[in-house]
Amino acid sequence: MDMRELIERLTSRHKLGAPIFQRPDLTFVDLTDNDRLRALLVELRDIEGFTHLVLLTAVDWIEEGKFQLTYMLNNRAANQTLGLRVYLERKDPVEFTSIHDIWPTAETYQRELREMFGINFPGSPRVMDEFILEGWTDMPPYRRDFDTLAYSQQTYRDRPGRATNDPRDHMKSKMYPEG
Amino acid sequence: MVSAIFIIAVGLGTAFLLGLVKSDQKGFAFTLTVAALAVMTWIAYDWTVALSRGTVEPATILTAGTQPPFAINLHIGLAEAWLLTVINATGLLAAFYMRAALCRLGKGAMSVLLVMVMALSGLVLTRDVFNLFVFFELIVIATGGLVLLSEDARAVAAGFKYLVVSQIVSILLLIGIIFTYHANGSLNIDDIAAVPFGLQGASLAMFLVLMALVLELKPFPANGWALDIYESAHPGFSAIFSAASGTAALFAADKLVAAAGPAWLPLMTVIGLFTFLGSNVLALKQDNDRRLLGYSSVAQIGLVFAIVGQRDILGEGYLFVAGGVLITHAVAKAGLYWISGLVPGRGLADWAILRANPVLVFAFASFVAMLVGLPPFPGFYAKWDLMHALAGSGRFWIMALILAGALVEAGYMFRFFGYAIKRETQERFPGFAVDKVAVVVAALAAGWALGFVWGGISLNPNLLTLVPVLFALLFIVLEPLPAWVKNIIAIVGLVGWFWFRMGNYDPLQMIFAAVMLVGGAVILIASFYEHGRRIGFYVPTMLMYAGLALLIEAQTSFDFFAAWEVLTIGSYFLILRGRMGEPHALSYILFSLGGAFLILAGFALASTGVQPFELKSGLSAIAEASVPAAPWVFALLAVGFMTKTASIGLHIWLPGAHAEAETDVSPMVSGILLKAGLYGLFLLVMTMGRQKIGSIDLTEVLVWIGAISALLGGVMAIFQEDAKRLLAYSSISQLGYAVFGLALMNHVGWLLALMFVINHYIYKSMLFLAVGGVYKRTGTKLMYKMGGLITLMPFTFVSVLIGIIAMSGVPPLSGFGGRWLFYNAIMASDLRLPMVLIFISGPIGFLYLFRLIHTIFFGQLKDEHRKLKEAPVWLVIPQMMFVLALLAFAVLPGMALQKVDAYIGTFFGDQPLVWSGRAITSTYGYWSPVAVMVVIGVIFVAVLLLLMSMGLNAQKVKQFNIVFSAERPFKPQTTHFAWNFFAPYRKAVGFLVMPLVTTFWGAVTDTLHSTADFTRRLYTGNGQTYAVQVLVFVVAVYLIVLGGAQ
Amino acid sequence: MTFQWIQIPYALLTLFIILNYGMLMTALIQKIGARVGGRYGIPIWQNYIDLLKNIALRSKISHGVMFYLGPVFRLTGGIGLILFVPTIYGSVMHQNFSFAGDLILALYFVFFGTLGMALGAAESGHPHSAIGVSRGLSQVTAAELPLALGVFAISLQYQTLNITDIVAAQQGSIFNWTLFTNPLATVAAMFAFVGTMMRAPFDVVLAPQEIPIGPPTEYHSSYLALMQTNRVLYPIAKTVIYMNLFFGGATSWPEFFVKIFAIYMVSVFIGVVYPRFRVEQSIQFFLKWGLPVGVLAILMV
Amino acid sequence: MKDMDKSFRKDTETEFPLREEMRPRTVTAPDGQVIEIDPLRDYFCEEAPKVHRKSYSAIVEGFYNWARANSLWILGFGTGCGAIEMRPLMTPRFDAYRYGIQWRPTPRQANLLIISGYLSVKTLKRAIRAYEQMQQPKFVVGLGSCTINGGMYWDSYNTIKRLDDYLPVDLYIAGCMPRPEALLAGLMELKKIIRRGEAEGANKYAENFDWYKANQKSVIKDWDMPDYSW
Repeated sequence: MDMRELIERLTSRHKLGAPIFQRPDLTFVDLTDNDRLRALLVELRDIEGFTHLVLLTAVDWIEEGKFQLTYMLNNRAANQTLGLRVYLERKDPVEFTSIHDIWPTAETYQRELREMFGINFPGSPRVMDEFILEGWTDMPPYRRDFDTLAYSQQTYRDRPGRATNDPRDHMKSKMYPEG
Repeated sequence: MVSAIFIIAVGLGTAFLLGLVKSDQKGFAFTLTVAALAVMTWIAYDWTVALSRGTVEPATILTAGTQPPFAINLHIGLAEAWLLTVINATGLLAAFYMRAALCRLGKGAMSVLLVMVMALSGLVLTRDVFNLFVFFELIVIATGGLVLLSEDARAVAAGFKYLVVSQIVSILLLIGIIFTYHANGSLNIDDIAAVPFGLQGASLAMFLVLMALVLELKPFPANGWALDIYESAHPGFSAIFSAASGTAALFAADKLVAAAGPAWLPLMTVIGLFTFLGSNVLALKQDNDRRLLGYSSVAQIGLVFAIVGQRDILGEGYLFVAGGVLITHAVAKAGLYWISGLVPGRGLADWAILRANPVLVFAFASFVAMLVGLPPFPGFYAKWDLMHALAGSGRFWIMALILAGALVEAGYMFRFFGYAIKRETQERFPGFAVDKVAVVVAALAAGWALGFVWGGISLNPNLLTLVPVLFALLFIVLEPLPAWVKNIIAIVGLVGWFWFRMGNYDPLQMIFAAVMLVGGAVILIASFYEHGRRIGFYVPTMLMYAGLALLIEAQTSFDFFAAWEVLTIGSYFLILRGRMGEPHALSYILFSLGGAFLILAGFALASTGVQPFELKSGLSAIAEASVPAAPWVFALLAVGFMTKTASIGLHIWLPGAHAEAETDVSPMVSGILLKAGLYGLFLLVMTMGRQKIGSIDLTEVLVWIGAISALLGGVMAIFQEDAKRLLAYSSISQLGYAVFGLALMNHVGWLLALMFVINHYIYKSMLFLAVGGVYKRTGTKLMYKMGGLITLMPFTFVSVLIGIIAMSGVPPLSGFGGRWLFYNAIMASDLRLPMVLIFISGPIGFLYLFRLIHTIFFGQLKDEHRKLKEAPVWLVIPQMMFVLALLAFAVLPGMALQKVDAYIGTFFGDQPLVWSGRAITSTYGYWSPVAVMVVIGVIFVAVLLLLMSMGLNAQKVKQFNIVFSAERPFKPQTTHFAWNFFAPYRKAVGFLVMPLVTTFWGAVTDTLHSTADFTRRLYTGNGQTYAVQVLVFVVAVYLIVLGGAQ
Repeated sequence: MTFQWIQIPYALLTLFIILNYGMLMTALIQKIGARVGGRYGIPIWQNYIDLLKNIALRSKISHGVMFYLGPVFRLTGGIGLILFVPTIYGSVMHQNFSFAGDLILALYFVFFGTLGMALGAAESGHPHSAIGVSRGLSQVTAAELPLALGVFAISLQYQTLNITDIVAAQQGSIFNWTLFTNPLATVAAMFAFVGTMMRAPFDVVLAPQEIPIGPPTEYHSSYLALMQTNRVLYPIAKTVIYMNLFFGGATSWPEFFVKIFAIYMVSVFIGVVYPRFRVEQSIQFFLKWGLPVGVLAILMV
Repeated sequence: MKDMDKSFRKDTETEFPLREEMRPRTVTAPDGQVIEIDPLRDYFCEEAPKVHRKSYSAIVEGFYNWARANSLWILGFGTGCGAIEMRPLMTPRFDAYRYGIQWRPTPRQANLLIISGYLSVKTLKRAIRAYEQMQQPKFVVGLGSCTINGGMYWDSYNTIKRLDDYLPVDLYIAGCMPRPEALLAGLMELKKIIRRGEAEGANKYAENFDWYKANQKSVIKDWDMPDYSW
């Protein structure tokens, strides 16, 4: 089954954006109606055979003021992967619907997103627990307005004498010392 | 002497006189009634005393001055006098008891009561069959009347049913009398006796008369009508109905049976046994107190009936036996019914309300003991004589059935008692009416008095004159004193008795006496920690010790058995005191009584009916003469004793009983009580030696039992979470070793057993006290809830440490001596395979002991235990004494064992151990305790100095300062590794601890219960059904007995 | 036999010889293992250095009295075991303190150090220690069983519990050894030997990867020094008992060295061939294989 | 090169609350008494580390140092990617055992802590604990550039840059990653330092304890353990 047919079928019932057919077995598509996410996911899982949540991740589109969530689903039988993308308004507090009851694994991803991006999923088990960071009090570090270099310099002491080379220039000077 | 006829005359006369009293003068009428009853009782009592002293002859009274049948013919002998006393006294007390009811119903009721008592007396006195009928009818009518005294609505129905059935009985009786007269020409019983009826010819007449009386005695299963009366009638009347009516009817039946001749006895036996067993089984399922007592009454009457069936072999003892059971029952049952009148609720657990009054609890306990036939009550002496007579004439089946029935009865009576002591009731406490309590106390006093009298009449020593028993009973009087005073008296008593008797003991007795009496005194030191008066503790404790003291000195089989029963009773009440002790105390008493019955049977068998039976020489004599019964005697006694040593199969009472007992009781019942069984076994193998059934050597069976107990006890101990249970299972294992050593039947084996007696007493008492102290402080017995207590309870820790080193047999402490003797003992034995089990169980000891010390004292201290204090000082003192004793015994085992060793040598004629200085040499090896201790001590100190020389700068850290894979512990509870400590062991050998034995005994009781449940459906509560049952019963018995005879 | 003061220096001499032999032998065995694996292996004197290093450590901690005494118990157990057993048959000097007790004393004294160590480890409060002890005790109770049966069999065979007498009965010819006169008992006992030497397949007690490292997890510095000392003494002490009971004892030090090494190597060989058992597996192993052999041994005597 | 937002200020206000299991609590004892539990005080030893003097005799100390150098017991704790470079040392090819080096599973028995590569703050906490639980004298080796100056994680918000700010380092082995040969060479160098009696990191740590603690606490915000983990 072609993924185009799938997208056509889905478009007839859901408000989808323009699909990107990356590879024959990999397609990304935006869902423009966030409220329909759960319905679409359940349909994909139970009817279309996308039984596996590969991952759930986020992108911080700070310029557009949006967070993008990508639900990567896989249909093992047909060897197809569908990346379903939704956009959230980037203003605190950021919250979105939890899907841990559709795929229990989502619980872990949602914990990670809560910690790293500050996107909360109310109702998701242990979502407020620490995930990777311990004792973190600053803003979520994967947000793009968090400056890791500045943070690092304000926190850890540099050892003097550290030089940084641009790899391209460095290799060039090494290999072609004459220019 | 006032003629006995005045009993009837006064009763009848006053009944008529009451008619003249104005109906509003209730007080006067009641006074008159009581006065009449008092006069009647006094006359009966006067006769009893006079006849007992022999100052008057039995008298025959003829009214109207002519011979029967034209006049009433009465006879008063010793038996009659006794029964009249009981009946009239019951009537008198019942009148007091029912005062309110009688006054409410007026003078009519009072005259009916008088007529009832008069008629019952007449039934006892009469020697004339027709008069029998007359009195019988009077009783029926009076009974019907008195049933109505009750406020229970069902009483009317019950009375009606009774009348229906009674009329059938009357008709049978009348027809029988007519036939008898026709056949015999006389209605005088003595005339009938002159020409005994066989089972042939005119027997139908006799059959009908007898059956009428039998039916009046409510034989199982034709007795549903009677139970309804018991359940619904006024308890005061139920007492009369059970105590007096039953007694009188039984006596009447007895008179006729005696007259009818010995051919009728088997019939009586069968009906009696059937009733006894059937009713007892049925009683198991009862949840109404009065109905339960009713079943018990029926059963007891059945028992006496069965005894009547044995009058041919009881000879002169007949009155003693039958009378003992009958009168005890009358007193006890009357007492119980009167108590039931004080209890507002009708459930068994509602009797818990009695706890408000210790006197009533004591009365309840006494009455239960009377019914079950425990010392010092007449039933006990009767049981003893009866069993000996039965054994002497080879009636083993009857023996077995009576004992089985008695065990069932003990089962429900003690369960009932346990409910009363331990359960909670919803009923509000109403306050006990003083006059009613007084009546109960009168019955109580009568019961104890009867015990004294019967003990005096008995061929055997009177238990109530023995100093230890009296000393124990003294504590009843001392109860109001504070506990510490009583404790001092108890300790002084124990040590004093030991001191006083020390000269008479042989070395074996010396060891046991030291452990039981002096050891008991040491444990009692721990009891000082209890404050207040501690009501109900010292009497059973001292009874137990009295039993033990008597047991050691027992000369005859009776002494031994009586002591055994006394210590069983004492320890039962002690165990029952435990917090969750109720079910465990019940299973304890059942196993103990079962064991006691086997011992009784064994003694009876050994004595072949001849009393008194000198214990040691008697048993040796039958062993030497190779009497065919000898191995069976051995087997019965051995199993009996092993109920106390809790050998595997008979062990299920032990863990709960020991674990739930109070802190200072656990060491008593574990360290000391178990040794009683061991003492019995010692006597047994010493006197009887090896016995064979077929080709099986019974001592080898014992070896196996000992080995299996040692193994399985240990394995089960490993898997306990409850510290006290762990120790309890360990006791099973340790006693298994002792039984094993004993049964090896060689010199060193016996020494081994003795070593275990001493060792096990010391370290188990110590450990139980230590764990008890921990329990006192932590409030839990579950080990995984403790941990890290070493610094908080250092003394307790030391005693546990020393205890477990000693128990596990690691040198240099005394447990090793046991192991060393063990190897020498098995080398001298021919057996091989049982050793394997012992070898397995040895190291298993390490497992549970380590678990004990680790999970309590090491590991992580819990939040809530951080401020715990050391155990109460009174608990610590005896522990420290034990520690010293253990160390002393480890270095100088010869002190205790050398003499015994020589003594045992006299049995085997060898002396395998050579005691030279402090070293011991055996045939196979050698052991020098002092050298071992010194060498180990020196090395230990040297190594310690070496360690200290490497720096004394150790930083003391706290409990979470452990390497935790670079993490830190979360909380103490999650860091303490304790629960299911030996999980791998469970995976590997868990199959060994499947509760097979528990399942087996569970199945036995379940079967009994379901039988009871099924049979109970016969009693529909319908009067017609009951009538039909009565008729069917008569016809069936007729067909079976007479049909079979022709 | 009675005590004379001269026995003390004699015993110390025995101890000294065995200690040094143990240090070198265990290192040698490690070295053999390394060579088999293609490595060069530790220096032969490495054990001495490690011991010295642990003594040289400057700090230590204590979890409590029993924790402190644990290694003392342990080493007392090891030394005591050596001294309660005669080392060299026929030598007056190396009878040690065997006058204090016979074979049974030796067999039960084995548990002295184990128990003391277990108590010490337990006080550290470390769950891994407790788990290790639980495993160790479970396993050792099953493993000692065939030994007990084997010992019972040979004491029946020789009708004595005196170790010297047992050794004496095996003198004369190699075929007088219990190994040949009673092979079943020997096999049974060797089950126990292999099972209690803390080598694979029966080393789950220490289980370095899983519960690092069992009972001694919290021990260090001078405690560890004592335990290391015991670690070289104790296996030899045990092997001495086996040698005396089953392999004819030793009449001279060279014979002693050779026999101890050979017997010790049995457990090493088995250890390198078989992977580790879980505790319940080893218990079942001993019950299924060791026990029947032991039972046969006592039935055949 | 990445530009840096000069206006970025890290949050220095927010305190991280003490974890629940470490907070003081009240419990009811079996005798009904209500008692206060302060886990940090009640369950952990609060002593500060001590400076342990060298042996009085230089000869003895030299002898001891020789033993220490020839009996290096490494804590089996891989903190970063460099841990993979330690494994080959046990193989026939490198065979570190011949130098008296071996691995111990518990810090109590180890003398040498190798920080093998980048050290995240989260791991730093564990490394500190493991180090403090080792017995004196004890040595620390930093393996790879990350321990020296942050290496390729120089701009990471979550890994430290200078190990010697937090633990007393005796020796660094540079490289990203250093190969096992380098590691072996480094250990030989460490031996020399120890032989010379210069490896007194533990005493340095004890002497400058406050400085080290301040550094450690400045990066570990959820400090829920005693100052010194005995």
